[in-house]
Amino acid sequence: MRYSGLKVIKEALTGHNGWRPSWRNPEPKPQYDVVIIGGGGHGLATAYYLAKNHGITNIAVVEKGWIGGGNVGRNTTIVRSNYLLDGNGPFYEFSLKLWEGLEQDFNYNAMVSQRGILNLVHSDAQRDGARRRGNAMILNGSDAELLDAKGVRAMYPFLNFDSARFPIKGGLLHRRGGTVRHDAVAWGYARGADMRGVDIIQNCEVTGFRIENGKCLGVETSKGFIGASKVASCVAGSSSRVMGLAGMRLPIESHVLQAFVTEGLKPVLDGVITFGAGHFYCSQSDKGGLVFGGDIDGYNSYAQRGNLPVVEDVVEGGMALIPALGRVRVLRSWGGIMDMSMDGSPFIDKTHIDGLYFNGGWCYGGFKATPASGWCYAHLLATGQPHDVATAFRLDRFRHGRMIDEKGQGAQPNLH
Amino acid sequence: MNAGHADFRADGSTANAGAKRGAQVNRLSGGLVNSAKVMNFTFDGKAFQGYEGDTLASALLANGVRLMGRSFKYHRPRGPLTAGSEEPNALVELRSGGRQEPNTRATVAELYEGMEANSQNRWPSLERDFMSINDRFSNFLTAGFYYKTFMWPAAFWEKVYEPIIRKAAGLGRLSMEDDPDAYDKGFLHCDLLIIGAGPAGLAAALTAGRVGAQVILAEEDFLLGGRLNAESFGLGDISGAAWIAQVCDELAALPNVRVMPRTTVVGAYDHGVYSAVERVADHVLAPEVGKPRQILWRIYSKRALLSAGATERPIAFENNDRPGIMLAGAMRAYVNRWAVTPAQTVAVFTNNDDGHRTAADLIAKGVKVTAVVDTRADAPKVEGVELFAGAQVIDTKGRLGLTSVRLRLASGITRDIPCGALAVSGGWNPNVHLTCHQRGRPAWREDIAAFVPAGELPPGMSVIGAANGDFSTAAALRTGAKGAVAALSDLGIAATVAELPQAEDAPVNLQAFWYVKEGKGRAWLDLQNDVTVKDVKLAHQENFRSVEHLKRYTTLGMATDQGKTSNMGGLAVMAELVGKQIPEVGTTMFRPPYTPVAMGTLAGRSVGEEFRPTRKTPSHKWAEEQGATFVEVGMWLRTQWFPRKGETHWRQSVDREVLQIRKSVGICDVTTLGKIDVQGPDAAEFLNHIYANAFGKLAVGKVRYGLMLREDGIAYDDGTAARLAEDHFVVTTTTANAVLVYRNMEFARQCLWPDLDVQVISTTEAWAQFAVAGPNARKLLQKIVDPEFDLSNEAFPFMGCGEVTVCGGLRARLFRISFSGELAFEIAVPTRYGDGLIRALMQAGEEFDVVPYGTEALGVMRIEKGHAAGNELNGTTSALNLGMARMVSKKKDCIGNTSSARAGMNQDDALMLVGLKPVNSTDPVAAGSHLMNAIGVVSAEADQGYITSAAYSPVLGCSIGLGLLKNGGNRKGEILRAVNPLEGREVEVEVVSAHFVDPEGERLRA
Amino acid sequence: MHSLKAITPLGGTCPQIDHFDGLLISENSDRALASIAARQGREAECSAAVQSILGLKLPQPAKWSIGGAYMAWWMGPDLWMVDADHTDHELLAVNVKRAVGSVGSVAEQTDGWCRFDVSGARVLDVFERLCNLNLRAGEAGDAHRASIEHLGCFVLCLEAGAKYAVIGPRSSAGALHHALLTTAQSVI
Amino acid sequence: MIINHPILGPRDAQEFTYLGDAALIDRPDWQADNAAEAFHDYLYLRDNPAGEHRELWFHEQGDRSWLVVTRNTVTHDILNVELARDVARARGRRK
Repeated sequence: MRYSGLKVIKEALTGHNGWRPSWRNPEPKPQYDVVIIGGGGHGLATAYYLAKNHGITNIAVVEKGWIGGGNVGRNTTIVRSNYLLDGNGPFYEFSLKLWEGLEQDFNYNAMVSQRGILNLVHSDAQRDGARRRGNAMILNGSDAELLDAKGVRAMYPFLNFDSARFPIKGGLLHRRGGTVRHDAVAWGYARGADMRGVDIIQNCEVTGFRIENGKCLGVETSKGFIGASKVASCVAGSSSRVMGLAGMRLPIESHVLQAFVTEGLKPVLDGVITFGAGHFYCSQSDKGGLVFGGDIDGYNSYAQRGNLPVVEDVVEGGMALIPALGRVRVLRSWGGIMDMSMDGSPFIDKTHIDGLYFNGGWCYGGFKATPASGWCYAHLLATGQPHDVATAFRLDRFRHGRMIDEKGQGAQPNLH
Repeated sequence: MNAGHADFRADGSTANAGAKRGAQVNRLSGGLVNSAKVMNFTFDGKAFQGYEGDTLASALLANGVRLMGRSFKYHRPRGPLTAGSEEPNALVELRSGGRQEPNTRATVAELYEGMEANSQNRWPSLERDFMSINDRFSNFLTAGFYYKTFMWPAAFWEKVYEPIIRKAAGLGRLSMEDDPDAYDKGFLHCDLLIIGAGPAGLAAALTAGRVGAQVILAEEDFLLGGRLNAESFGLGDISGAAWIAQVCDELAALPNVRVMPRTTVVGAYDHGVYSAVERVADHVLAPEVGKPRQILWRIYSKRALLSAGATERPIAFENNDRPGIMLAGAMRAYVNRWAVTPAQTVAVFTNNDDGHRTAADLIAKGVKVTAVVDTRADAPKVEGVELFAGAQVIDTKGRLGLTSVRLRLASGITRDIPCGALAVSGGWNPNVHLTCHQRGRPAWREDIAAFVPAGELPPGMSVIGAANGDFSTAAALRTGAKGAVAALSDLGIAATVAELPQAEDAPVNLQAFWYVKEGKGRAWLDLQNDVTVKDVKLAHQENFRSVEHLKRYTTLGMATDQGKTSNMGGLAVMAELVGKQIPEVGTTMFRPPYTPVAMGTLAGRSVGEEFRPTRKTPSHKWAEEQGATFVEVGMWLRTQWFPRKGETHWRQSVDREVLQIRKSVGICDVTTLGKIDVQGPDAAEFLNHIYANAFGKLAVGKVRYGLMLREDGIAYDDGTAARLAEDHFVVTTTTANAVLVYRNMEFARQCLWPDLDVQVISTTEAWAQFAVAGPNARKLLQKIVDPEFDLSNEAFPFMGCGEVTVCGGLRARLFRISFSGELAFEIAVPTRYGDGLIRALMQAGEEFDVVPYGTEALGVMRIEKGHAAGNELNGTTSALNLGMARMVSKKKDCIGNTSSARAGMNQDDALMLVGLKPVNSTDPVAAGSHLMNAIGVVSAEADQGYITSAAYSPVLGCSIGLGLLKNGGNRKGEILRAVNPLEGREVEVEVVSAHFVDPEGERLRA
Repeated sequence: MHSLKAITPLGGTCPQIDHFDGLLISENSDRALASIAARQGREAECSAAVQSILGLKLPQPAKWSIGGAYMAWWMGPDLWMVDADHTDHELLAVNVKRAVGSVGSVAEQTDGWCRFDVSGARVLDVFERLCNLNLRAGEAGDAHRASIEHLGCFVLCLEAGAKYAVIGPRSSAGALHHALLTTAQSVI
Repeated sequence: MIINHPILGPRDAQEFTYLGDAALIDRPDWQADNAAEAFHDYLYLRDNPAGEHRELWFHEQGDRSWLVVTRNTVTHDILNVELARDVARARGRRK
């Protein structure tokens, strides 16, 4: 079924009886070409692009809970291509280009909204860094503008310019960055994959891998064994647990990141702003809530909740940046589990087990990567070769000293 | 007067509220309001009066106003549904200017003299809202319709559709003026935290308080007593209010009990930590000067009792959202506590006995009750009112307020009943929210058709009273007292159940009933977000069946009440559609906060310039007197430069400072550099582990430059270590990394080499340290350092250090080190004398035209000298990249040396630190430019490196830069392009030595 | 006698005193401080040396003690801060080092810190807004470290419920003082 | 969270700085034949269990002790707290 304004009108006039399920609820078949573990954004996108780009449709996406319930269901919805390093820049630019055509491609309005992202700078060293980053962005085909304090004030006069502990000296503006309605991404990919024959199997937990003679033959699940020529793990947050079932240790720790939304307000904040002297970023959703976040809590955790000090720290950053927020009420806070990798960059790679593939380590940056991650993972699964923009995301890069460390924090996942 | 206006006042009274000031047409007698104290307030600019003890909602209802808001999507007219913080409809903008506060629940906003409130999400007025046109198109605007359209043409989403949707969305307005109020934070400790001061909480507080336990009793309301304030029945022989007063008096006399009204516990965090918000000054016009509006309390509890009561739930039926339709318990609260009826004629719709109480209480207060409609065929009779058992309300009328309801009687016939208000009761949901903030998942209890706390409660928490599904007053008192005894017993405190008064102990008689199936119109589940039964059906049809999909697809439960009044109804409808029991469908997660919390409160005092503490240098006061410009360096404020009269541009000041230092002498406060005192017999061996280069053989009285690596082989800090004695070093760190280096040293000392006899302690702030740099540095210092100390090059050579006295005997430390490349010393005295020392140095330096200099000149000189600093030590550079590969000792075990040998960090084309000079000397060099070969495309693939730092060198008369260049060690003399497309610039630069000034180091050894 | 004038952590020539109803906040700049860290395996000798030469029994964890002209508080395992009048003991570190010799590492800490003595009937009400220490349950002799306004400070209970010393990093004396004043205003 | 400091008793976790897996105490021998590989595993392949986790916390705003905290990463329950120095010695670390 194709969605369109006309279809909406037709259904409205005929009692909405024509809407069909966005995806089916099939029982698993005994054998697939590809089994994707994880029905989050990346897993569903991988299935979609395997089907669409490579014609591989005998696929199951197995999901422990409900699809889209992982990080794609609880993030701050930001998409951007403002990376610095060679290993990352082309990949995220590719991802942003996919976002730009996504809705028409999968016939679902995910509300890709390129409202602009402004990263503020508060010191000369930060400005030097922003210049280097902005230039890298432009060289990678992305966009960037360097604003001075006056330019920032013209955009956002309500920021704290007059009594700030760390005065705003300028900002790096990335106009093509923005936000996307996160749940819709999962649903759009799921619907697109389902329409192409992919089986989406919810409430199906992977409990083990069947590995014989170094080859992965399929997965044991709560719904029984499912055979597969290729098994593709894609379970952000739970990567260590799932790959542990295959006996693998990963350069990943699981950490909790809290995010927040306020009560709905009439529009006050058009784009996305990130504070450069504290840990705070914020945008306003189409419903009117301010969506914001900051640092991860900083200790290994699989509990989908954080603690109070980080809540206070994040909001202190918000108030330092926008003193007018004092009377806005935080409506809800939540925690998601992040696969924090050892250098802050992800993995899309084969494993040493034949037929077993791994995608993970997205830290808190996985949402923006969804389309490219799915595309490149599909490429790897279908061709056996990494996609051109994802050649650096190797599992063995630390062994060779080829870290992709955007933040320069080294092997300390809680600082990335 | 238009007809619509007539509607929003109950029972068709057409009086203009503004004109009939003081006419509280719906005020009853009695209640817990102080009618002797009249409060004036305005709503949408119209003047009204209420009483002390009123909320905005009760006062408006007293004045006959039922219409208080508009819904989110369809802009339907709405009145208060509840009398508490769970209110989804009656949200207003309270106050104005910087204090304007959107989405304030009128049901909990305490009335104060001069209150100014305005309705929101409507235009041009609450009565006539243009956007209510959405309601006409509701059939097109079903759940998730926007996911299916607005995709063509592609550019239109952001340019056309989204702006319209965005403008229409949102609720109240924020002024975007800075919030003028102060907020505070605090920390409390207790044996027992009791959350909610209803009968259960009060009984618990008495029980625990009497045995001396440290108790905190937090109550959201401004009155203690909970439902007792809203009910007509008493306790023992006295009224509820009288009993509460007795209890309050007793608790007030107990020093170990802290009673906190107006305090909502909003979050349950790990290990017994709770967050609570105290509304200190929301019930007055404005806080007193210097006093907070609200306080965020972090409560450390050993045990907690949740006595947060229960929330009544509505029944969904067609047009169940009109102003005047409210929850039965809320209506009872208005009648009994606030002495207000929402209308002069009222009907009741219920599926349980509790609804009947509303009818009885209304009748007792003289309000006309036209019907009690009970879905149960065997509903008990109610005195003095017509009962329609086995009947349902199937529709309602009244555009801006209820005028009548239509019933389907058990017999099948319909009947219209006129009424200005309808009390609805679908049963009660225990307030389990805080039990779910960690891992708890509530369980279904069939007898009350509700979820009760279950599973893993936050450790230390137990639940009492209605929050646990024990709805009668007697049960609340009993479980409260017993809960306290049990909790204290865990802590080893013996307590006995207090003697409790006789109380109402009615059983729950309820027949679950969630929504009326009859009718083609819309029946609301989520009143704020306009989610209807039809929307849930559509979600089901499209396979959004898991509770989370349902919520996200329809927005059910995502309103400001977070589903408190809507989730159950939605779940019940979905359960029926999928043919499962409600508990099989599940519940959505309750997350903190329990009620929304102002961001100002969460930030507390850490706002504006107090966001983080400021660290000031010892010469700060003196520098201020000089008119210095300051800059934030980490938490420090450092002098950036010292402008002189006539200088109009910072470059003039900085160039002057640099030239004068290189010509004569300058002084800079370098106190901010970290100073770590490392002592012990194994101190040298310890430093050998910490630094990449060797320190074992450093002689006493000598200083050495050192580079610190992370274990992954990346350089993270550099500085010097001065050996003051065989077993005593002073290590300096960069300003930024002082804390990190100290932490890493402690890690090495305690975890890696625990038997090394070494002690470390930070002394950064104990010593005021000044750099004295320039050809005349020695001459100047000789005037300050006491004459018995020989500063000659022979006696005190480059990289020497020692303890001296200055100015006639003050102990000082002297280091001959140089960041500027000049003959330079750093001199340190106890911090209290730093101010005196800078004055003395400046005075002594007058004959040399000494200049004070700041971080800018410091930066220029270090670039001229090719010293790596923060921009080079950026967390991705190894010793090799920085040109210091040879420093990394292979002969000892130092942190980072093994990992720095990895192949990827030692490639032939590795980045190397180089100097860069513009080919055309007038071209500026910008840090952050990327380096490209002289010919060829400019692209990411062709990238050769980047410029890390740049400055104008007044000595060389041109811009210079330091950069990291692929294979930079072998490319001296090469011409490159420094491209900066970000700012549209491209400059030709030549690769040169990073040591622009005095490459042989003759000056610093002079 | 040297010619340099000292200034207080708040930048004055004499300590600042702030009065509130039921609260007194006084800058105390007349303290000399020196840290002692016992050498490995010499902890007992170190304590004994301090006791015999300075007449001070080094305190247990989270406590302070007093002996003769000296006071000391526990900072960490085998680490103490010794305190004495600055006027009489400006060279405290030298003297302490002399006392402990090779069994302890001593560092001058005098000017690493600023100190505010906070006393009065409302003192606990103020501290509960400042830090998470449970001072109501404490007693004289307690010495804790706590975060106050993002600053790591020592809080010594001099007189339970009545008088406390707050010792924080000197460079942030202004910020700490500001926090004390605004909190006092907020409470009182 | 509250960490029950072995010397100081219960302290708010906010006073501490987190490092990670307590295996970071077991720094490999730099002269071993497989030192490169051992350092790779030491630095990059840490335990990341959903359950009990031994981890290093530094009492930065307190007594400057490094602690080994045994904590359940699913429930956040803290089961044991030890001074890291004692743990290090018990694991054979010396000078």
